[in-house]
Amino acid sequence: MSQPQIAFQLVLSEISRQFGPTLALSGLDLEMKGGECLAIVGENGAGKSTLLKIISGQIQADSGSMLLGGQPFRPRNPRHALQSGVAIVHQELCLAPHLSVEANIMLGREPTRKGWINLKASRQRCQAILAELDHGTLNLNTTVGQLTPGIRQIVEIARALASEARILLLDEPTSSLSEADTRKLFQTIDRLKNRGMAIVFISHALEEVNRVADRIAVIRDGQLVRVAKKAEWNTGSIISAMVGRPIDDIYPKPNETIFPDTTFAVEARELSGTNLPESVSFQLRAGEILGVAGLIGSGRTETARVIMGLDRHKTGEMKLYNNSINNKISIRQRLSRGLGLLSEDRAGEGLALTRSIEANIHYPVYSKYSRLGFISNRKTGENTKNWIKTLSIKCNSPNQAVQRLSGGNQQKVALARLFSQQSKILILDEPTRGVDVGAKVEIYRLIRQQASEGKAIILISSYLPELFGLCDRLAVMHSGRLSEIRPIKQWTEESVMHLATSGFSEIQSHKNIH
Amino acid sequence: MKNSINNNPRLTRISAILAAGGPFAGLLIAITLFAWLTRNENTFLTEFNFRTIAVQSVIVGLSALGMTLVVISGGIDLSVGSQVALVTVVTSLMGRDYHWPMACCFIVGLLVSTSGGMINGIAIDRLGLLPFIVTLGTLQIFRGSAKLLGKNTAVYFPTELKPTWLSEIMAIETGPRFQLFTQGFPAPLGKILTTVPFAVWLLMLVALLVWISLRKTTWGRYVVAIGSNEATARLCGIRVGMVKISVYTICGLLTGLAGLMQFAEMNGTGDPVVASGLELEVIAAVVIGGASLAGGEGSILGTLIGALIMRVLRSGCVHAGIPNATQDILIGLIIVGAVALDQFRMRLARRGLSH
Amino acid sequence: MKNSINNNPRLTRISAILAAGGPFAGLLIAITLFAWLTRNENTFLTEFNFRTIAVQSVIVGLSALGMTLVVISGGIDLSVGSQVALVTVVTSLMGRDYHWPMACCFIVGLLVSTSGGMINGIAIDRLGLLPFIVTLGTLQIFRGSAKLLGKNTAVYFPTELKPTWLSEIMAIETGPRFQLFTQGFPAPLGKILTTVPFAVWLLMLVALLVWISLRKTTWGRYVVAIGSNEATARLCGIRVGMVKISVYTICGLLTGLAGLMQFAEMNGTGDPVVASGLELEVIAAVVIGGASLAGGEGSILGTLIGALIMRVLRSGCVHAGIPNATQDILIGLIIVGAVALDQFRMRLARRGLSH
Amino acid sequence: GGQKSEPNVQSPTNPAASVSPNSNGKSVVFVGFDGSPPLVEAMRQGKIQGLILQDPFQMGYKSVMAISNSLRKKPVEAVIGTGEHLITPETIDKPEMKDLVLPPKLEHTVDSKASGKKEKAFRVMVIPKGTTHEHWKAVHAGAAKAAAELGDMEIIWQGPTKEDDRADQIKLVQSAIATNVDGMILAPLDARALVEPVEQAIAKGMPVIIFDSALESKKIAGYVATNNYNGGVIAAKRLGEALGGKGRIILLRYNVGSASTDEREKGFTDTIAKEFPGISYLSNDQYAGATADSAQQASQNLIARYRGQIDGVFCPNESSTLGMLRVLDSMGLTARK
Ligand SMILES: Nc1ncnc2c1ncn2[C@@H]1O[C@H](COP(=O)(O)OP(=O)(O)OP(=O)(O)O)[C@@H](O)[C@H]1O
Ligand SMILES: Nc1ncnc2c1ncn2[C@@H]1O[C@H](COP(=O)(O)OP(=O)(O)OP(=O)(O)O)[C@@H](O)[C@H]1O
Ligand SMILES: [Mg+2]
Ligand SMILES: [Mg+2]
Repeated sequence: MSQPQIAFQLVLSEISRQFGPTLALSGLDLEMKGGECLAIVGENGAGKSTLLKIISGQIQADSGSMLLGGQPFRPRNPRHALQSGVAIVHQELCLAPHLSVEANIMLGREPTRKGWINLKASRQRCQAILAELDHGTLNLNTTVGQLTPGIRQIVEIARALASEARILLLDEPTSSLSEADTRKLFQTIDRLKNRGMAIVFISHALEEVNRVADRIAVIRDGQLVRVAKKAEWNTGSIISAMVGRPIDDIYPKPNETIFPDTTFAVEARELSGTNLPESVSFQLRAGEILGVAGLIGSGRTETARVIMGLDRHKTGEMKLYNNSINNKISIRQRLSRGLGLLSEDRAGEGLALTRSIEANIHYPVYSKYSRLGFISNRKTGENTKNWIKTLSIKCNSPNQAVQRLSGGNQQKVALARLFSQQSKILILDEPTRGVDVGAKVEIYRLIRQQASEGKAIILISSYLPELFGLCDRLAVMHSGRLSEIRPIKQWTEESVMHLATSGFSEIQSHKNIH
Repeated sequence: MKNSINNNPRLTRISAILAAGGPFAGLLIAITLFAWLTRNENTFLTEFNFRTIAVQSVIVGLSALGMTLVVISGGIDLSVGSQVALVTVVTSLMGRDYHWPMACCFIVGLLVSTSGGMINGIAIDRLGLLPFIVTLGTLQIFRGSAKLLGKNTAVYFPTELKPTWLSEIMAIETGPRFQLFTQGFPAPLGKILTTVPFAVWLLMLVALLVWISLRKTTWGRYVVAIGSNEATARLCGIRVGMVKISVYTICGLLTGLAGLMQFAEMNGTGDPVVASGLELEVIAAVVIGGASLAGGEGSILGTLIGALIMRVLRSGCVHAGIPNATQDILIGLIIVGAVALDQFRMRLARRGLSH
Repeated sequence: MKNSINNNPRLTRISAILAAGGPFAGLLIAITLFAWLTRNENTFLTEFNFRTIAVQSVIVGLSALGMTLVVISGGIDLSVGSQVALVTVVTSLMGRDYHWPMACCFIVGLLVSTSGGMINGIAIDRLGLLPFIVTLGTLQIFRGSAKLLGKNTAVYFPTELKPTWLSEIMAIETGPRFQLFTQGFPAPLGKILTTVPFAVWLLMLVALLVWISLRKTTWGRYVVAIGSNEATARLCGIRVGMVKISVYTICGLLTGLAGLMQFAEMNGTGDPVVASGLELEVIAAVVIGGASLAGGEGSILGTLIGALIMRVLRSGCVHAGIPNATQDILIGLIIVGAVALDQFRMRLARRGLSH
Repeated sequence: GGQKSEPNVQSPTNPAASVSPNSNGKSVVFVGFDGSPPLVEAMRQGKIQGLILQDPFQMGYKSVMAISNSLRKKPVEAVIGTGEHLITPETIDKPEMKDLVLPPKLEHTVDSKASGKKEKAFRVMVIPKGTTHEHWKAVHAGAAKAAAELGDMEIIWQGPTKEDDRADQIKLVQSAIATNVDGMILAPLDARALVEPVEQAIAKGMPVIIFDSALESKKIAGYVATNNYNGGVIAAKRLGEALGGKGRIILLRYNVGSASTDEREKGFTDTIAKEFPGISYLSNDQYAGATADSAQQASQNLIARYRGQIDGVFCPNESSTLGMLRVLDSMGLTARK
């Protein structure tokens, strides 16, 4: 590796930031230098995003100082930070849905010729960046509003790359990326590192951190626990530094109780949506967890939405406990028949961000906590407190607006709602996106517990280890079609990836079943 | 992991006081200002003048209660002014052309505006259009219908059919009918009941009902949820369409009540051009009261105060001898000022809580 | 991985045709309807009448161009009507009280409305208030100022200072001055130039400029970006405040132009009560033209057609002898209908392309 | 007393007067302008001491006759007066006042359609200032009667959609020109702003008769109107005499920038200043606004402000008089028989 010219450093010292009663950061010291990738890990609400927001000028530190290349650095706003060479990929998607892919990528740094936009240069630049991320075929004229979260994430990364910053801050960029895209991103990160860029990478997936980081910093409750070279860490030590205690078993044991398989909880036959999915068939029993793997755009979310009634289905048949379901059956009726969905789009659909934790947990079940339409605040309050405790939701009070929680804690609120619905069939679309290891363990345990109570669960995830750790059976989606469902033991990570990318089963050609 | 619940009680308390006091502060400032301006005359700070102001804010207030619900649900209703006109015309017509007793005419009037509101709601829900556009259309449609029905001119309710209580509805001094009722109460309560005009009692009663249904019922929660994030509400199985339609229908009903008050105030006249521009005044009241046009936020008490503030201004200007042009400018400044103050207060109260 | 957007070329083509044709269709329907209603007389489908209609849509059109920018940026400007009145009064005052030549008065008028727009922008940006509220306030403030300056009555520009071109500005038949200019062009072009009234040329020129700055410059992109997602725009280093202020300032400038047209139409009269309610008409034009009040979307051509549609309706109703009340109802139905049609078209065009 | 219309039953027993601690029982001398059923009824009950009536029926009638003459190339008088008349509770039921007090009215908004085949020799468009005031209905009736008498003339009645909006009326006149009628009868909302389109019509060969308020153009065929200034003078005299030459009064103006009422207000204030030095104003700078409702709100504030001090009130048109009447009545400040 050619030695990059380490021309600058960003040094943070004694950074503190308070949100009302919450101390998000307290006296944090950290430094990052060109040509290096620094990974920051920590529990949900540890203050990672807050730190990046301070560096990128979105919020200001209450105290402490920063030095950029030896000069004092106090970005007043994102514009100032950008001008100083700091670009960020935000944890929540942050794009202009009405503008094209090209306009979004080049927003704020359009090549101009005498005040006019130089469309040709702009498109060439976009093409180059997208090609680097292996998405060179993406139509630059598509308006971003029509893209799926996964593709939007790519666009957002492309935008950060287009800014040619010296410091690139990536806040959970991989949480909605497929394996393949993640790999591409890491290759890009390596290249950028070699060009002398400083990269900060946040992820809750420790393998990713291991793959890409040079140094790893663990923060807890707004304070730096330890920062050291990658070689000085191992997974166990990272986890115990994050959580404050060691964790042994990440995935819970499979079910002991066998449920009588007289009726299927969900039965889909050749289900097709207006665009995706195409002719999906599967059967799911109570007490079973069915995993669905696939690349982004493979139609997993669409399948979930069609089952839930959020999108119309065009052809095919669907039954819940032998009751057939058609487009006339409203979401409300589906909920009352025991269906529940955890949306992958937390901010856009999953949560009413300006409302309290309590309200968000109880929206579907208010009628159970009310008499003659009048709500019993005592009961809902108690229930909320229980869920806050069970899921370790980090908050000031049950009445805190959800938008003031950290990303992972928001996810927990969404889960709490789903569980409190007491649905018989749970569709979980990326349930642990943005959730820290400690909480993941808790969530896995809860999912498994739900299954052992006789719930049928569909688990959509782009994170293969959790599919393998949790599911009883697994299917792979490709281009809107669902593969044959097989017990988890008959899959390997390779066979899943092969099927997801090519659409053909490896098994058919190689016949090497484990 | 520490769940640090409210570990700074002082900040919380200040914020709570400020939250309640926001619109109140504006009202007090306005009253103080005019009391000072009219210090040489003692006509402004009189019980009678306050009763006048209170009665004058009833029409805007009633409609603004409905509008508060609509705004909280993330919508807007521009058609309220036209609805008021339509109600006065229809009510008067029923008496003039069909000789119905007034109480029945009132019911017809309410039915008309309630259906008007329901039409708004259905169009918004079924056609999937922005409330601004639908109600911009119905603003014209209802106004046109009022003109058409009234043949472009005022419709007078026949004098011989007018009951005595008509003039008592919007009377500034309590009429004998209502006194008969209030006399039944023990002395201090009866005195209070008598001092406050009937229309103001009505407004307060309606406000209480709206407040209860907004804050204590599941329906109220759903309204707020829809205003906060419609997709979430849908996902949670809330019947978004039904709730929206109900909100606009209730807004129509309350605006219909406002229309009846208008009818009574005009001593039984149906006027197709009355209340034009009322919508902006109503929205101003709601917004001064602390509601957010982005949905999800709004306060019943705030709305009432918002309606009062504007009437205090108008009345105060007359008492202080300020000409109409200056009145307009003052009102404009107050609208911006009150909301800016509110914003500032909120920022202060949650300082450090947001980015 | 296949990026299967727009993989159906036929659907795409249909959608493109529909997108361009949407508001046009509305216009054609309206014209056909009235041509049929007035088939016995041939006064509606005449060149003269179309010129009349075109000139009559200039005032709303100019202001609506500014409003389109504001709406695309995610805002709204309720103060345009008051601004028009203020401009007519100020322009007239400069002539009456200071005997300035008209061209200079025009410049003062434009300066006033431009600063008015800038004040809107600054208040929205600095105070962080919703545009609806700020401009609801300035609606009152500008109107009050116009009344105050005009001392509550019409201000007449002195006849002796009126240049001959004043009456040519809004003339329906091209005046001699403009003919002098158009004669310079070769026959067919000169003929066209002469047939189309001056005011309409002005409107088209301004529309072209606005279109270019919206679609071909970075500034235009920033306007869309802010309307689409303000947080993103901020994150990308766009000076959101500056862009917003510029948008409202331009809206003020264009509304000022509309005010001058209004001044010319009234033959040099400054009228403090003119153009009340213009804001709703302007917003209707913008929305009928396909803009979304949620921001990020809007079309210059659409807005022009939107402005035309409403004038065609009004004029057609006069020709067909339809009474005012029915006119109002028709306009209301058209507003809702046009937008519903647009919605339907979009849904058709993007069927299956999104969830 | 009125013989056929029942007096307003609740008013004589209006409780407000007896309950109110503030009212000192002193009633207000109220002089208004124009007649509409509620105003006439109130006068019969003695609540209004004077109303200045115009003769809108004559206005319509004479306007049509004038344009007929003009179309037939017959001479037309430059200014045709229609008179202004004071009625008081004493004179209201005199037979000669009957047609003034309750003039015939037409309620249709449109008589004949411009789209219909032209069946008569002449087709004329009549454009009032607004459509909702009673005044215009009587003008309409007069115009219709004249047209019927002439036999060969049809009129199209078309008011601006927005009350009292100059710009809207200009557009309407322009559209009228495009409909190619033979002539136009117009009540201009502004003496100067409408000159341009009117002269354009005249240039296209349509004679124009102006009525109700003036237009500053020498090209018009004739002008039919009440002398508004004189109306104000009569009102001032009536109020001054009823007050015995001294007292404090309120002048509630009509609307910003309305020429005919400005004239009336001017006639009123000039006369008060010249002939009644003992009379002073409590308020003369408040405007009632375009509708009876806005007038009512403005009146309410004024009365609350000056309660107990008011000796007399003048309002210069129908809607302001009606708004003020409602307030005075509800506060027990009107006189009654
Ligand atoms: N705008 C805000 N208002 C109030 N509190 C906030 C706000 N933003 C963050 N916090 C609080 O600050 C703490 C740190 O939040 P931050 O978003 O930095 O966490 P994080 O480490 O990024 O977590 P995650 O892994 O879940 O994204 C959390 O307790 C959160 O509730
Ligand atoms: N490159 C692309 N550009 C635009 N649209 C795409 C692209 N790839 C897929 N899509 C669209 O995305 C939709 C399928 O995405 P969906 O969210 O269902 O996939 P998923 O398997 O759930 O992926 P994710 O991992 O994001 O949840 C389809 O409508 C498809 O047309
Ligand atoms: Mg985070
Ligand atoms: Mg998905």
